[in-house]
Amino acid sequence: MTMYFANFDQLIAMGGHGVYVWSAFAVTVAAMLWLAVAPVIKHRALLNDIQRDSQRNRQRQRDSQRQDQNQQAGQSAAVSNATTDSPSNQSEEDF
Amino acid sequence: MNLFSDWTWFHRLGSPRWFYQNSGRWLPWLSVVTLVVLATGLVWGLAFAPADAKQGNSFRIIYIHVPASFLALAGYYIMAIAGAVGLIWKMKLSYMVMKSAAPIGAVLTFIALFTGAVWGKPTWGTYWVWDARITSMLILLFLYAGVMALQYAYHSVDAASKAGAILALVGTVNIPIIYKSVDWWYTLHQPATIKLTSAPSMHPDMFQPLLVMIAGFYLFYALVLILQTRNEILRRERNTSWVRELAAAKMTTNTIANEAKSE
Amino acid sequence: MSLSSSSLLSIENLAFERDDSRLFDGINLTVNGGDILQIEGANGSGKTTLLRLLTGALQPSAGRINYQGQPISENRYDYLADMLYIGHQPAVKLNLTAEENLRWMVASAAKSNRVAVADALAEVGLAGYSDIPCYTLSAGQHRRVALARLLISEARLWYLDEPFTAIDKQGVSLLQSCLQHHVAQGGLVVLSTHQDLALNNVRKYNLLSRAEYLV
Amino acid sequence: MARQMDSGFLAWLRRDLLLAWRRRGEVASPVLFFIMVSTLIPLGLTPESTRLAEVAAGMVWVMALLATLLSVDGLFASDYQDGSLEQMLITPQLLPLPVLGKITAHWLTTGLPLTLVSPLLGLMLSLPAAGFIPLLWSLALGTACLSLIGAVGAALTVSLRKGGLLLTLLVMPLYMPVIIFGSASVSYAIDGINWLPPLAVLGALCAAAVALCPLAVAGALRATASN
Repeated sequence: MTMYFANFDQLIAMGGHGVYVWSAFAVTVAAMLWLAVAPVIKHRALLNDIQRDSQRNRQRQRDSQRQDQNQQAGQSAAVSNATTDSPSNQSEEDF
Repeated sequence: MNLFSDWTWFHRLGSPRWFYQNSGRWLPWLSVVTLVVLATGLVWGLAFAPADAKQGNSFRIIYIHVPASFLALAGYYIMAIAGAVGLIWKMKLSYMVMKSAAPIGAVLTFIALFTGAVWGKPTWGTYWVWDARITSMLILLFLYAGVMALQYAYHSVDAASKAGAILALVGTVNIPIIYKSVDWWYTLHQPATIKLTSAPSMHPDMFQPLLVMIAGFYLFYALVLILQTRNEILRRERNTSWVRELAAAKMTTNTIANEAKSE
Repeated sequence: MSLSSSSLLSIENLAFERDDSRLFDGINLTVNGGDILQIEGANGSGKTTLLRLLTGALQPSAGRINYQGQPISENRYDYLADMLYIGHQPAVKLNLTAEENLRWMVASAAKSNRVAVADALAEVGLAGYSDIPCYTLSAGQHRRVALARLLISEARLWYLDEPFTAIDKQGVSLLQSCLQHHVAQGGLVVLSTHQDLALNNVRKYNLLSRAEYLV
Repeated sequence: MARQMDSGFLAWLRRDLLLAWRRRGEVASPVLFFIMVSTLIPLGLTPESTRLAEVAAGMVWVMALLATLLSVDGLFASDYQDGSLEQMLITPQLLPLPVLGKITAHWLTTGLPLTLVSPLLGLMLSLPAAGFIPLLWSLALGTACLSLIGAVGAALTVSLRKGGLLLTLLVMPLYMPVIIFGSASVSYAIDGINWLPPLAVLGALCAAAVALCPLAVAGALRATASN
């Protein structure tokens, strides 16, 4: 299989049609690359997003559990009308 | 047990999780093979194939225009079949495949149109010629745009998938009619000049790279469709447990990799 | 209206999903001739969806609805011919007169010529309004046009979605007597409403707790 | 209790015709649009009749297509808003029958008036005399196809707020064969060639549309009922 063109410059010029052939190939390769690369990037972004979502949900659950504990602690404090704040509340403020 | 119980392999095939895991294994091999085939086809067509007697070297654009046109049309049928399978067996995965196939097909149709137009310049002297092949390709692009626009127009995902599937099916019934009527219309007004894709009368040295390129494009289409469908699976199954575990597992491996890099 | 041996309407572990979020599942109910079933539940609990599933307009994601022992997908024509559904909107065309609206509804439904259109309109209190276009009538009067269908129709299964909205006290008592009469004849009513019915032995079913109790 | 199988078609046809009769003014809007847009052509192109004659056939067809497209998205919109579409979904009759009734009513109130007005446009655009009869025939059959195919687009976009533009995008590609054979039968007649073959193909398209489009419309209405 011998190269059709004698040297590199002929390959670029392609007998005057080079600009059309190379521009067509450039756009095609660019479009195909974008088609192949975009989903890979999107895939990683989706995984990050899902991971952040589940972390946020876990965080929200932990907060709501802590609030329930505070309410129970608060009620028991009110019942025994102790004057000092229960430690868990203080830690809440400066958290 | 009724007939459908032993179709479990068919329904297992349809489970997004099964597809996600298995496609994960195929992807590396598929991408390597696709790259190799496309590279050989390109180099062969560009540098080694002989130029056309009449058109000179501009005919080399055939090596991307014809495969892209084939895939644009085949892609529409693949999309419609995925939609039909979704409508008939109510399989979520095939709706996802349909939704992913639409943009890929549209980009391939655009490639076919662009290369056809650029090819027209040296052959006919103008970029846009109402040639039968290119006009049908333009209508196909509108069909793709319609299916894509319909998918994103609905709140409920189910309604969007069903509507998209129905439009794709209506489209497939119409494609042969459109192609035949555009051909008839073209011959009505224009004496038959050289056809853009006179493949059979080509010299074998010219024809072989074309076959390689068509194979390369089919592999490329399969690769990109799998990639897009995997994303669609993550989007739709994002609050299932297996996806959350997957995301957590991926993150830990990445953080380890980052730490290894940062030391 | 003969009472069929098997239950007129039975629902077997019905489930419905909207975009992968399950609205409700595992609903089992049997409703026989002579029953009034009131569907309760907070807004958004799927009352309207359940009624639209019963009419066959929506497909359930699991479970089955049986009419006279057969799934409705098999005896679709008989089921739909024997059913009447009034949704949130009264399906009244504003440019037509009340009489024309009813005549069109009668023509498109298979079994409905028990009472003449004019008498039905008179009974719901629209005697003088039957020949003027509906855009001159109030929303309450539009509901009454829809309720007039109840008098005309011979269907045994009535599915009513919030039928008491926008009608006055007199209309409410008229509708309740209409339900009473229909149920006495062996028909059945499934309705969703927040008001308490001034009728006895109304079966109530709560969508969220799946609990059923008798009032 | 006789099974009234066909009452679905006649009932909905009569109802829609009655509705259209009540708003007679609105029926005129596609026709007015048709005439107004056609006066743009001489202003845009040339008042000179010989050049107008070349484009007349195609232009009248393009205008008829646009006029039908404009009026087709109202096919299900009003029924969707006031709840009668919900009733249509649960009538005992098979859904394609009432749908065909509605589409026929739409054709009678838009397609037919456009066809009857088209000779007037032919005169205004100096269409050659040989073209008038084929224009009438091709528009009669063509507007029926346009209504049927347009109904599929209308059913797919009925539950969307701004579905009008999307409807055009969905339906335009499917209109291409209709306009190709429609305007071809008129230009054949003008060139003196036998204009029946393209008209026959248009008739075939119309027959296929009558058979298949109501099924697609029924499927689309059921699919988007849960939106």
